[in-house]
Amino acid sequence: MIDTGLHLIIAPVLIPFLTGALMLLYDDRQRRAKLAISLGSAAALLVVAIELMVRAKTFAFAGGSDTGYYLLGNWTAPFGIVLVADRLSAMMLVLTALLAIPALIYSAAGWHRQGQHFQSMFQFLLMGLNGAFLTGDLFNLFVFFEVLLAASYGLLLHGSGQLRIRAGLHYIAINLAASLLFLIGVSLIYGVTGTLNMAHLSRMVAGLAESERPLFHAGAVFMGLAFLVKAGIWPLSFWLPTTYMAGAAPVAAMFAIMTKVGIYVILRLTMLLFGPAAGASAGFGSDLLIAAGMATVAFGLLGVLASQGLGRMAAHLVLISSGTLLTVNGLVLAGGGEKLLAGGMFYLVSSVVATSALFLLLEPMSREEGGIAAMLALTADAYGLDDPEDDGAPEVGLAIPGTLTVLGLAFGGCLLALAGLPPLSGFIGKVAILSAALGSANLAPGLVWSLIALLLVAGLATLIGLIRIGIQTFWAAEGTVPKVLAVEIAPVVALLGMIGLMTIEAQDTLRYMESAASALHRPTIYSAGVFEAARSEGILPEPETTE
Amino acid sequence: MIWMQNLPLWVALPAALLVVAGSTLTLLGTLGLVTLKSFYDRLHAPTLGTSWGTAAILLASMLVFGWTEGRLVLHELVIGIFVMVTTPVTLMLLGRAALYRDRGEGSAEVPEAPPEPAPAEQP
Amino acid sequence: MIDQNLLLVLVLLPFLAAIATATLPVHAHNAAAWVSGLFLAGCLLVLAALHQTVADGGVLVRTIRWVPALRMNLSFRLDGFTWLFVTLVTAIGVLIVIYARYYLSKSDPVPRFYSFLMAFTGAMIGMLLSGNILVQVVFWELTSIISFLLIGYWYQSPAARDGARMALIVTATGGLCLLAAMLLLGQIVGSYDLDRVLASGDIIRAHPLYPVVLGLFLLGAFTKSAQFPFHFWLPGAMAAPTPVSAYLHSATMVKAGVFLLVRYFPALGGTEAWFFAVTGTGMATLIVGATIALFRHDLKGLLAYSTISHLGLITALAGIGSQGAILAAIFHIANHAVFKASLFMAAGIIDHETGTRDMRRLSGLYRFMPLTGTLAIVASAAMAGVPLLNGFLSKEMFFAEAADWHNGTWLDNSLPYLATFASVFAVAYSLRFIMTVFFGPPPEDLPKEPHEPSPWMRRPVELLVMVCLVVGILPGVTLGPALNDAARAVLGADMPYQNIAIWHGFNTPLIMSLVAMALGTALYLGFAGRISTGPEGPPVLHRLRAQRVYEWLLLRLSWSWPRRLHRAFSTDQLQPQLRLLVALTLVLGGAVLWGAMAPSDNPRTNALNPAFALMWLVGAGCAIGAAWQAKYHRFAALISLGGAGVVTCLTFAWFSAPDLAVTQLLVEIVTTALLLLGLRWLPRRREEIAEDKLLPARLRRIRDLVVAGIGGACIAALAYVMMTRPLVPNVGDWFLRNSYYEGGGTNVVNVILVDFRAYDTFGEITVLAIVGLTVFALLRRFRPASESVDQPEQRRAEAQDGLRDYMLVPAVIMRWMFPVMIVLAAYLFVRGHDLPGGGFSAGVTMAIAFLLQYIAANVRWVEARITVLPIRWMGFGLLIAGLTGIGSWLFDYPFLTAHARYVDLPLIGRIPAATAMIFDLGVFALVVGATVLMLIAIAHQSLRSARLREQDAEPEQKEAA
Amino acid sequence: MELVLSMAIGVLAASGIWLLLRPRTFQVIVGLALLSYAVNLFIFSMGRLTVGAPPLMPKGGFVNPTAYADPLPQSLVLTAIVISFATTALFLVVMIASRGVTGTDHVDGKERET
Amino acid sequence: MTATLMWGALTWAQFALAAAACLASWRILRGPRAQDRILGLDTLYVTVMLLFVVTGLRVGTSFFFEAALVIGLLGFVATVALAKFLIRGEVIE
Amino acid sequence: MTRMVPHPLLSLGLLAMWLLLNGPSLGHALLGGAIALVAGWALSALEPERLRLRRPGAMLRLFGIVGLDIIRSNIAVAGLILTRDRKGKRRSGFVKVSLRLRDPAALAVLSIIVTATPGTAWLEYDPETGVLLLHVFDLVSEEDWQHLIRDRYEALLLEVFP
Ligand code: NA
Ligand code: NA
Repeated sequence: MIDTGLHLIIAPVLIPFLTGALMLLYDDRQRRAKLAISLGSAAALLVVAIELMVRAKTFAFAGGSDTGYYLLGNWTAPFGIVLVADRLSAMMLVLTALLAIPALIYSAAGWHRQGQHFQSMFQFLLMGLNGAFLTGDLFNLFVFFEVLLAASYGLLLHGSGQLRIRAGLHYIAINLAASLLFLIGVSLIYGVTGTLNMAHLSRMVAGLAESERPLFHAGAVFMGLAFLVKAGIWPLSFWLPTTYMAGAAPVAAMFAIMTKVGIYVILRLTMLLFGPAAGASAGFGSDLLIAAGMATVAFGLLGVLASQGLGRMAAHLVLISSGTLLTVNGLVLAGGGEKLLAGGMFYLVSSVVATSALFLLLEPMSREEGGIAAMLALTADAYGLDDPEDDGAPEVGLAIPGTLTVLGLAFGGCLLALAGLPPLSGFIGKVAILSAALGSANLAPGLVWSLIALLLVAGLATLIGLIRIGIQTFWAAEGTVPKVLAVEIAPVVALLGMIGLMTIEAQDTLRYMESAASALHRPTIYSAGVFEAARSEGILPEPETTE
Repeated sequence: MIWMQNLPLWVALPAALLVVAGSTLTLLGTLGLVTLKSFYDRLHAPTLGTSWGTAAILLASMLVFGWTEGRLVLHELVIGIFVMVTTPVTLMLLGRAALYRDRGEGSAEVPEAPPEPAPAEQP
Repeated sequence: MIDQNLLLVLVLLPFLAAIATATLPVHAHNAAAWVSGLFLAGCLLVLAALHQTVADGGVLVRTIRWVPALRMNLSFRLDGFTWLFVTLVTAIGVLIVIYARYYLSKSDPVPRFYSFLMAFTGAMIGMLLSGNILVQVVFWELTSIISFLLIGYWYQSPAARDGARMALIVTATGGLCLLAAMLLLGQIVGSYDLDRVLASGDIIRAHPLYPVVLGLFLLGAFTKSAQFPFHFWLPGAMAAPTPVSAYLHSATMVKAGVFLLVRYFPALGGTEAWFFAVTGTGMATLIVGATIALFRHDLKGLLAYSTISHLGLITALAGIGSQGAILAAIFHIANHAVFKASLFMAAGIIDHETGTRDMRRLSGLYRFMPLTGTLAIVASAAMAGVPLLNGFLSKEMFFAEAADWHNGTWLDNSLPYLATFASVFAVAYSLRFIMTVFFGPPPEDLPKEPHEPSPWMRRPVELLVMVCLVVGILPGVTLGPALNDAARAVLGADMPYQNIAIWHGFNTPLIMSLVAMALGTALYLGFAGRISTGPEGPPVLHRLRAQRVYEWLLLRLSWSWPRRLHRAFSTDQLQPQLRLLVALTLVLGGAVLWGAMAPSDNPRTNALNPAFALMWLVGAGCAIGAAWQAKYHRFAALISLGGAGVVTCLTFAWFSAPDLAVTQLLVEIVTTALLLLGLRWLPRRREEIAEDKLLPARLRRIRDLVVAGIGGACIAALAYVMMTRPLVPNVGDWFLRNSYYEGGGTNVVNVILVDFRAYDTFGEITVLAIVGLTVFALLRRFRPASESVDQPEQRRAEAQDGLRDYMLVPAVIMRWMFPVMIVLAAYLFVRGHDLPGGGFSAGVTMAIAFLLQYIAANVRWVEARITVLPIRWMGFGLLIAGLTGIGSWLFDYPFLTAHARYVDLPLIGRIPAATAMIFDLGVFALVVGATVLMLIAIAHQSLRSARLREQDAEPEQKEAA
Repeated sequence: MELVLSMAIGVLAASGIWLLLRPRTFQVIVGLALLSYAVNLFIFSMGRLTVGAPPLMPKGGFVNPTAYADPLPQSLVLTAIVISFATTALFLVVMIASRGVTGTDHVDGKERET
Repeated sequence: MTATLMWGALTWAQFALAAAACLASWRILRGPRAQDRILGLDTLYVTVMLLFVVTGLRVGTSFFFEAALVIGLLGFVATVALAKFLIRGEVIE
Repeated sequence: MTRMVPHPLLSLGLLAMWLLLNGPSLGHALLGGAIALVAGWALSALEPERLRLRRPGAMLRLFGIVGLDIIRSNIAVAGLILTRDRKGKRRSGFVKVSLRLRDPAALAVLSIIVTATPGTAWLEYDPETGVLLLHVFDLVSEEDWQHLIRDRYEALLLEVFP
């Protein structure tokens, strides 16, 4: 009776939601069971996300479309909230699920026991992320941003301890301020246009009265700033390194995609609202994005070079990746073309997976200097008052042989991918961006040259920085080989496997991204689809409401 | 205000009087809150508003809405009861708090604390 | 087709060998060597099989689709030039494998060594064979990366680590430049296909970007082949095991750069810029390398600088670019590879058998190892360019090219002198090598007693020296055809066959050679003593070492300057970050709105009600009061905040938002309670903090006040402009029209929340749930600051102040309010759909009811009587809301589709029934659970700290007892 | 009324921003609360101001939307109120925890060095 | 006539209550002791509640009722919590 | 019966409240009844003791007296505030009253009466001694106030709450 195909689009939100809610009914000490449930949910998410991706790719959504629409509550746009699953959002969903599984496996090494309700919060984070990727409504975007932020607060503070709490305080304060800004922006846009539906807005932009346009732009700027905070733009990104460093490893691994939600939204909205068809608003904000993006790359590369520890460096790598993507976004808005955008998407996926892997490596790599022991010391203030089973030594597991070799290889893989060195996907992404930028007729050569210089220098800085750490850790360190569990290294290997797969299947991946980029360049099709999405007939008679 | 056009005088007059009386009482109470010199004096001031200030205004409301809706409107009673029952809690605690703090500072204004019961008296 | 596939085999075999060796056990010395050697031998077989095709001038190409979208495909291409080069690489590779088998000690983890070595070979072959210029960069960078691992093989030594890092940074930087160059080339040519690029020389040279491309390209090539001033990494890389040095610095790594110069000559070369840049750099490198080599005391150091110098020679030839020059360049590539590999191996044997490489300690070794000595002497002679050896031939060709007329520039004209000058030093250092190491008095106190190495360690050297001799004597028969094939492959088929003879008559090159030998011998003989006692490097110049400059620069560029800059452009304090956010918002918002924000001509206004204005006098006063007092009088600020909140709530009610008013009020109450619960844990704040009175603090405050003032003014202006604007047609109208007919409720706000936009509410309750969990989790691990563990001052004093049963009477009322509040909650819940109220308000009301009981009594008292399991409430709440939404699937509707209808009940009549109410019930349960959880979790801290106090007190009591 | 309300929003926002930039956690939390009042009123005012016409519909009959206050901003504010309540609570607890582990209520977890 | 009468009465009432709120808030801001401020807030709550009722009368709808009801029943919780904090130094023991 | 309806008076009151709020109808009577029952159970969890009231007549008389007193005091206190404390001649002060009343519920009612009447404020009650400390706005004679509390309110309350 239930047409699963119809409801597939909401599944990425519902699966983690139900899982998270259900786990609240169980005692938090049943951690193995919860881990299994959580993993099951993530696996289901992956299946669903891939199915959505396949549908987007093969035009298998209703009506032979490459985009699926889901009218929540069966209300048509622009009145109800509509979910839109197109190639881009499907890609982000897959990426999220792909990161979640390794992070969860990693957490089995002991992290999930460092605090309460880890698994539920993790699921809610997934829900928030997926919700933000799918929604077609501005205010709903706010709500799901809050879901994912709230979950990220919880996960960041997971395990407690001074470092986390200090970082958490800043993180929360700044994000609260940004959320307020977001609200001002959204409401301003509603006040000017009378709608919250992104497709509706996209239709209206070109025809806005000239007296209204500045207000509309102001709304966009306020919202944009909120997203830019989340994306880690310089100079609004100083919270990011401390926060990402403080998070527990599996959490930090998920944080790798958190900045990208900001990027995703900026990309989505700018392409919808300020694309070529936006009349007087076309290209709005591209200068800002380019300038801010480049400044962020520059800042990130300075940070990478200036970092002493791998954690801080990894966080600055996140900034470089964010900055690059924003620059690309700005350039695309300025007419950079579909290929450039496709290159950017490829880069996005590659850098997210690689940073995630790096964050997972962080802890095993620094184990000799403390690692889990240090983490326990950090949270030792919890001793004495709580259930003893909350804490304690890491779970016994299978220690891997040839630890240093495996760690070294994994680290090397991350390094190659992040520095954009051949042959891994980072290189392909960089080549894709650079060759597209060079090939674009609409971009000022100065911009293109700056982009090339910046990307190459950033790659170099990454190489220098990571090599420094790598040498320190693997070559210069003396003492015993740390004990690393298989559940800790397997996720990293899996993530690197993804990078490898992306490298080998670069053609198909890039093709997919090219069609995604092409779709983003045609917002009219998006909005037409949203408005034409049909209500479900259902099997019940029309409700009788009058008395 | 158009909706009051048809209000008969026998409703409007008492209602108006009640409203004016209630609000004026409340205002007077707060005036006391500002002008009275000691805290314990000021503690009395708001009760003007919570007793007949509230009662008068609620009565007026019952009267007017009772007439316009053509039936007995009593739900303002609930508010009245709530206010009456809950105000003492605040004021008692506040008075007690002031007493306690003043005693703690050794103020001569306030009476001594009741003597501690001898330990033997305790069950 | 078989041939083409063999090409793939050629590239793959070394990589397969790498994988195979990597899986061997740590001490499998023989197996690793055998596997590597056999795989490479396989490569040689393949090369032999392909030779005929290439010799016929054919070009083999095999392409595998990789990323056609980027025009980046795995294309491999074999012609005469690459055949020769690959053969060289592979053949010397085999010898290195054999050599390494005996060179490495038992304790070295050899599988890793062979694995890296094989991978490196594969990368090198891949680079040579790449038919796609981007893929060429891929393999190019791979050689850099793998060489890093090889150089750092003995990573326990700091020198190895530094050397490896330096090599990687320099060559990878060059690689990035090369990448940029290739991308540009691809743009210019329209293809990344090597054949197309090589055929498009005219287009490239005419393109305005040609200088840029050339610059980037040369940076790539020069860094890799250690051209001055990027030469310094090469000596540093000598920390590698000798087999690695022998391989990297003879046939492979450094030759990649010159390979590129020769290969791309048709595309990029032939211009004056090329000549000056390439030949100029080459000559400079030739001279610098040769000069420094003479003064190095380390055997491998001498060889390293000699390598640099020879690479300069080849580069100079590539810069000249005439047919002869290219042929000579290729010839010297091969010759240098052969004699330098043998020399490195010989140096390795000496090191291995004596324990030192310092020429000041080595002496008279000939009597201990005559065979090795002979081999080394022959190889050195080849290096010095002594006739009848292969080095002589290519050097003669170089001299010939140097002496020849090309373009008449000053550089061209000075080439012969420069070449001779450099050669003088080459002769001198070769002599020094031979004389100091093998002749003279017997060595004293060497770490080891010198003797001949195991024969198999010597075999590779013997073979190579044999090649030196054979090629040197019979060049035309041995290497001639292959060389010609190679040169033709580079320059085109129309190039005439050039005979390579050992005797060209008594001509200028020969004179140059003789002069060089004479002067070189004189130089060595004249200064031998002073050189050996002098510093490590040429006089005066040794102070000015490029490596130091590099290290200084690297430290600055990659560490101290970035650190300083990073610190200047970032902060880890919260306040500046928030200030930046506010300021950026104001600046950007201002930039967009400046001059564009006029109030509407016909403003939409409501008549002013003085009461409302008075109320906002209250609100504003409270807001400012809260801001004023939040530092020193938190309690007062909290109360002021409550005042501002209640006026806000009034405003909502005033302007037709009763739901908002109710919700705001309820939240206000809970927030006050929460903040109060938190206040207890904050430190006392003294009014007098001297620092606050200081000027900087004051200035900070003034600045923030200005920012805040501007911010407030801007948002006020924006709000005014928006409020007075005519209302645009909006979706709100649709909600008003359809709320009752479609949503089955008259309270449109509630219908929006539980039906039209229920999905927002669905997310919102999740936020609440998450926050509840977070609060709970965080507080579970909370440990208060030591001063907060104590009872609050008030309670410590309680005994003497007779604060007995102060709650007795209030608590009675508060308890009796519990059921009343439950009824109120039910009331708010039931009517929500039609009138103000709803699940959220009801939930908060319920939570307040619980809160009040906790206030009236204490935690233990309450929890002994009522058990609230907040997390269960939350779980059920979420599940109810979610499952209600999913329930619509059963009827083929999307998630959260509500269904409303009126139901006839016996006795009661028609009552409204909407599934949205069930959803709202979920909201209710969740809100109760989450709010209570937060309140109680904080409240429990007092209990916990009481327990902490008890714990702390216990040891004291024990001590006392 | 519009002028009064916009000035009110301005004062709330200014007080909030001022507090947001202060160094003590409690100041920041009060600032966030004040700011959220300002923002909620701002969102609310996007539906323009209507006196005495809450979006409570008659049961049946013709509905003239212009006669009622815009319900959408109201529902947005409701959601925003709930979310800012939640986040305030969270911030509060982090504030308490921060004070517990760092011993200070400075936002940076350490007193500023002068 | 009656409308004018009611208008006058209600306008006065609104004004008087708003003025009362001003006076109450003066106590909130002025203090001097914490108990004064709480007393001020409590009074402000009641005043606002009455203002709800009066404004409801003036507009002629009963939708202000819920807000007034909530203040009437729950408004004291905030002040009770504040008062208890004064006495005990914490709200929940 | 006591288990099902632990606080019948309260439940009845709550039902009345429900009907006052929602308007009388059968549906609401049923729903309100159910809710009132549940609320009664909730209270019985906190306070198992049932409230016993006697003499509803005395109760009504009390209501009447209190209502009148409140009106009178309202006027009196308002006048005092307006006349600026009778030009400074007003004296306020503390009054101690020894109470016989011990039932907490009765005390609660008394507290409501005292508080609702402007001019008297309930400050402190010592359960050990039964002494109540009042603050009186216009203290003419301490004994008048003690009599007022004891005879006018406490006596009736003792009748209602045995
Ligand atoms: Na509602
Ligand atoms: Na009183």
